Amino acid sequence: MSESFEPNIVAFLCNWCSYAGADLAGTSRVQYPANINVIRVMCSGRVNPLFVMNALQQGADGVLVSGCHPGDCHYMEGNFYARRRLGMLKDLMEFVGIDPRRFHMSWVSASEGHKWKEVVQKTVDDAREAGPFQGFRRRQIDW
Amino acid sequence: MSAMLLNKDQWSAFVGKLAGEKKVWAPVKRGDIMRFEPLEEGAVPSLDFANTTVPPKTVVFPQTETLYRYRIGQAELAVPVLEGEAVLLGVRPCDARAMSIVQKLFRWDVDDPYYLKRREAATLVGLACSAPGTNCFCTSVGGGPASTEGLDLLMTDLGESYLLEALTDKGKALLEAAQDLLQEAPAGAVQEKEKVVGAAEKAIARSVDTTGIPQGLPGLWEHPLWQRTAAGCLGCGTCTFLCPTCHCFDIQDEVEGFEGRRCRMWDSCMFAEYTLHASGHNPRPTRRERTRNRINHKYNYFVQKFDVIACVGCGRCVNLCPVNIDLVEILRQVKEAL
Amino acid sequence: MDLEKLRKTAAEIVSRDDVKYLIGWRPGSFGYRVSPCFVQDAAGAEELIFSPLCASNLATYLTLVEKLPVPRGEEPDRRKVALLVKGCDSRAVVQLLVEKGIEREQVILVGLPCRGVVDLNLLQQKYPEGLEKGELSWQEGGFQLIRNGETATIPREEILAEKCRLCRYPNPVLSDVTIGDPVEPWETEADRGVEELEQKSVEERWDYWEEQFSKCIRCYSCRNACPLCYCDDCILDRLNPIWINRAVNFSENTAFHLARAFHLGGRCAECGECERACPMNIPLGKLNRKLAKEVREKYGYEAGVDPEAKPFLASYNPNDPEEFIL
Amino acid sequence: MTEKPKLGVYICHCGINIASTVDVEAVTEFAKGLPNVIVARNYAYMCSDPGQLLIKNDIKEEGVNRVVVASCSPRMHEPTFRKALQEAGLNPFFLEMANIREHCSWVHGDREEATAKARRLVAAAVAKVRQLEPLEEREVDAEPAALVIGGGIAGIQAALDIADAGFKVYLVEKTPSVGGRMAQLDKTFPTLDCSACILTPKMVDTASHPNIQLMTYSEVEEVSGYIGNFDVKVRKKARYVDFDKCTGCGECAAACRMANRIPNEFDAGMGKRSAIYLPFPQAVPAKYTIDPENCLYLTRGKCGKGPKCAEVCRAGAINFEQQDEIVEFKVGAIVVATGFDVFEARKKPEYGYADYPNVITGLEMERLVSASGPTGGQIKIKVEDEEIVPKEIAFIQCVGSRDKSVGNEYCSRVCCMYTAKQAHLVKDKIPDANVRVYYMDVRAFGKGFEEFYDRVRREGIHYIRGNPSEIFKRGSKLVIKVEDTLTATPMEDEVDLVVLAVGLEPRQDVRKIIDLLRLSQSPDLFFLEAHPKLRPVDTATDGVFLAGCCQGPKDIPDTVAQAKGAASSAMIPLARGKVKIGAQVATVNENTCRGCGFCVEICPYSAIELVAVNRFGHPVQVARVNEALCKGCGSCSAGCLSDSIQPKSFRDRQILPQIAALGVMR
Repeated sequence: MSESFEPNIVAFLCNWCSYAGADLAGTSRVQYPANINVIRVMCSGRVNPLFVMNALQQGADGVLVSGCHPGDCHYMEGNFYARRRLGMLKDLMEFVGIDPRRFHMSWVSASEGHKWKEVVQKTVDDAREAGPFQGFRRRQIDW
Repeated sequence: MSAMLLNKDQWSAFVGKLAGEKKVWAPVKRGDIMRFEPLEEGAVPSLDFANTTVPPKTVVFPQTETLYRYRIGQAELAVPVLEGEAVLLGVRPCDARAMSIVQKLFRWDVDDPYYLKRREAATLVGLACSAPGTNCFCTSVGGGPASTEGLDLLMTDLGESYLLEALTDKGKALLEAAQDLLQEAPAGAVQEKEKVVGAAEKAIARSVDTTGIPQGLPGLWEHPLWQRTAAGCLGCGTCTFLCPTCHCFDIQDEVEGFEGRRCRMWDSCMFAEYTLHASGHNPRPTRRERTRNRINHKYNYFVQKFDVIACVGCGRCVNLCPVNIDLVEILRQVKEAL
Repeated sequence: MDLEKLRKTAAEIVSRDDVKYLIGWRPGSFGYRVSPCFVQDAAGAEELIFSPLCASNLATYLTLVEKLPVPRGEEPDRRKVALLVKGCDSRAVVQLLVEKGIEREQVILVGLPCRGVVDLNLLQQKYPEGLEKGELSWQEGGFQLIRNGETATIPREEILAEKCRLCRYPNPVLSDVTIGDPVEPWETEADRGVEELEQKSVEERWDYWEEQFSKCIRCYSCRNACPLCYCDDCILDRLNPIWINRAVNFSENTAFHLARAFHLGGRCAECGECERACPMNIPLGKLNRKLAKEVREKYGYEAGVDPEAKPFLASYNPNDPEEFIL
Repeated sequence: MTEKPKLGVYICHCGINIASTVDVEAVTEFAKGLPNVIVARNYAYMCSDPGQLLIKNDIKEEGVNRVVVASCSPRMHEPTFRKALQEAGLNPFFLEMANIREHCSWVHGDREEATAKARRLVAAAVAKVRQLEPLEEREVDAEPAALVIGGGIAGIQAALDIADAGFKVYLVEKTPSVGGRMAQLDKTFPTLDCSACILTPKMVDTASHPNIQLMTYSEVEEVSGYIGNFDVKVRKKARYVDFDKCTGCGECAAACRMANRIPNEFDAGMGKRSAIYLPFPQAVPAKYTIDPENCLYLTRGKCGKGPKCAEVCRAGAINFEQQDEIVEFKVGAIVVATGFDVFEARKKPEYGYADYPNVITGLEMERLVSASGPTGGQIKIKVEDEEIVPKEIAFIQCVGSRDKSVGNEYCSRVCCMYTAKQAHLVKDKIPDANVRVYYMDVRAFGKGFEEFYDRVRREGIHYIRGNPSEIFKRGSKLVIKVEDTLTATPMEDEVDLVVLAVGLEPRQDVRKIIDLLRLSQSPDLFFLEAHPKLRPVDTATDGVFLAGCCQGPKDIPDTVAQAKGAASSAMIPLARGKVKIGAQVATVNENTCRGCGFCVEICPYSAIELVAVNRFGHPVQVARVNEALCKGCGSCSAGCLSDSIQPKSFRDRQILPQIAALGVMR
């Protein structure tokens, strides 16, 4: 893979924990790669697994979904649903041969600014290793 | 130079010759299915098939094609350039006939530039049938194993060699280009061909007498046979998408981010959305009306307008329907009900 | 198979005032084909058959019927629909009940213990000249094929459908009447099709599915044949928002098949209709069976066995696996 | 038809916070080229009045009808800009923010990369704002009454405050009397006030207050509804004593055949009571209760020739036929003040609490030194059947606190000081006693704490830094094995009495309240507040507030302060008489809903139900959202296979363009 490849990551963050954790990383001036682009949702339970597929199709090289730690969900249970749905999606994507390094899920609390950085770093590094997503990217095919 | 003989050991050289000049499409096997694909360099297509799963209409009428591209909020349009000349190798006579039938529609009130340009740029090399498929019934609808309609060149398998008969100038040009690989066909060759074709015609097991059907169908509008037939229908697009004469399309804008394209893609009258109005009303609300429409379109409306049945008897819809909805069987029932 | 009893039972059922029709199988129009048939009256029941060729899952028709506007002053037809069900078919019915897709009192289930149906492609490969209407029946250790007065014995494993090799519910899990003796469930082997793929590298798997998905013509027969794909307005057809473009190309096809498979996660009854219906022979069942397997092994859940179960996608366990989480 | 979107994009410099890393001019130029953008500006501080004015003017003069603000986190200033939109006459929900500070300029050093990312974020916000819809916050009436669960000092204080403000209060207490833990205490630290002296007047007030309906020996059974409109069901357990007739004379207790045979909970099991009892002399209400688990008549159906209590009760108050009673009422807010349990000392077997009677807990010590306690305030212990006054007394701190081995990582906050207080009291009552305290750290953080700690040490209490490893018996003495970690000396200390400063834990039956009110727990298993800093008395369930130790260990003044805080928060909806119903709630497309009920199962707030509707003559079930209960989390939506249920402002058709913009803008 060429050295200059910079992966494009779409991340879905729950408003209460992970988005707040990323905000904390900001106020703490923790530095991390700029490849990550955040979409704020109220709860990780909001993340329709098809969003992940859609992001890959529309140009993401990697996708991250992050929510509250189990038991900490602002809405009590949303992250449990997210975990079940996205766990199944991950199994499906791996089975059709989408590099597992392209999709990650994490629990980042509002106080884990540093964990957020690590999660971003891991997601970006993994996607970089996996290389540009050719797969079923829409633009590559007859567009 | 209208009938030539190509020895089978020259087959790959012949293909190579064509491929050198034009883009060659030929049947390619993908797992259990067969479809027309651009020939990869050096590849030699096998002509050992009854018919392709997907008809060659895909070459001139792609399942999806971009009409133009744009950026939201801006006026400029980018129109894609159509590809150059192509040769379709191994087209069955029924599928070639289908193209000439469909062409009537695309030439009708407004010329469809996308279709017609592709069609004009294509040279069709046909392959006469020697072993018809289970559900072939071309002879019932005006075709035959060696029908030449729509073809530029017809090939017939004579065992050791192929008989190549040029039918148009385009076909002649092909023969001329491959002149050094061919030899003049002896007189017996054509007779031999007739024998092959005759045997093939006899081997066609399914048939239906279509006389009276176009005229009779309007009278059967409310006949229970439609309900009976449609009850088992799944409403999928198999029969229509794989039909060589089905030509309906939808036009959609597809947007990604701030960019978009207007494109057209096959549509199927068997889908509920096909006739769904913006109001929510659907004039063909159930599979009964859709099934009735499919038969009527082919055997009634098209006949009224263009004086030809828009079915070439290729049998694909019968072969591939997952719930055994059988066109020949429907026609038999129509006939009975007349 | 006691056809007489089946036909008699069916005739009795369709003669009832509160029954609209009975959905069963009858011989098809050519080859080994079998057709669904909608029996309206006792005479129609004479057409019914049940043989190893009756692969299709008739539960699909429970939700396929269009609900036309009821004219003012009229009542909708609330008569029951009777249905012949094999084990896998009955699982689909159970899953429909779990999802409130149908009401229990709206259906009469005629259960048919099943010793496995055949894969039509395998049968045709073995006996291609299937034009003559043959008769295929179960016999000890396999199938018996009678054509042109000749009798052939075909070993079970040669033509048995893949879904039946893996079948854990040969007997209907839910029925109102059962015809025939219960079948002893057989030893199921591992899902070879799925496992072979699992053992491949990510790149090889991708290559495999790339070829498969690129064949797709998006006729939607997989979706329409599926008894559990019954949304009136499928999101994959919708124009606002557009999840998947109507364009037919490898990108949209892949997105379509991933979405379809995902939506059946924890719901699939493993009846194999998707791949049976596919005119392009895409092995779609592998996707569904893979998810069913994960759901079974990782989450201890099985769709379509308990009408009282909570839907898999609408429940969670605090201890669900989460090794994949960073 | 909605108006054609006309977008205004505003990029904030945030002084140099953004501008030093992001090329705001370039981003502004970029924004101008995006579809439907008619104005793009940048400004030093968008949140300032002049900054907001830019937006307002463009709305009024340029006809901007959708606004994108690229600045700090929406968690910071979304309300600010929404308000600005509203003031300019635009629906406040036509706003989308791009977080180019916390998520961009502050975390990325490279100007080029940060600018590129800012572009992407702005593009995504533009893509989304084009799809937003106008929303409206609604208001519904709030019931001017509150439920307080728990009658300890927290509940008492909250109830009194709310009642004093003129609202009806239902105070529900599980035990037969209010008072709670504070009533069990002897003196309070560091001031050494008599606990009962300051508490009992408040207890009496709760019973006599015209606005308080006191329900003791009662439990909340069911809570449904939402802020402003909670429907509550309370089970008033049968006391088997006619509440109105009982005069509290106590003759029944004296006559009871089980008299002095049942361990008294109030005395931490050290004293004994009858089966018919008053928990403690100052109990409020002063009404007797029959303990159904120990009453001979209730357990065996027979009590001598007849129940003694009934025999002696001149008021005729005993009624064995009494049944539990269910009381239903409506409240607008709920204060949870369910208190704590003390750490179960048996979980530290090395301290021998289960084995040696002279190893006691702090709470037991509290009763031992109390004048109303089982010994009348005399510190006496039994050694080999002989009652003696202990002379060698050791306190061990942090038992069950700051201890991962028992799962409690937290500091219980009160043990240091109650130990110091008890050591002082012991020294006071037994002046020649040798008192030492084994401690890890002494945390004397509160007002007057350090001074008190100093005073106690001056009184001759020895503080030894060490965490005892074992307590065993040698002859008539208890031996504490410990290392003095300041001098690194292992030692064995022979004592008469060991007092374990047990920590505070959540109530054993905490799960019940969690399920009742849909609360969450923090890692220490106490109730989780809505925000640890800024909403310390609120919970994730609107209208439910926390007071006292149910939220975490605290001393009396902190408890009272929190109770007052919870009370005043609870009074906000009561005083307004109205509550706002969020605008960003889920909504159902009833035409496509297939009535599968997945969303109903998923919703953690029971905000969705299936209702029967008529679809062109066919009866069908579809989901319907109770907007007052919905919090807009959207979990229902991701679980809906037909995408028929969608959270407003986070609809699929609003998120998908965001995804596309981020993908295309790589």
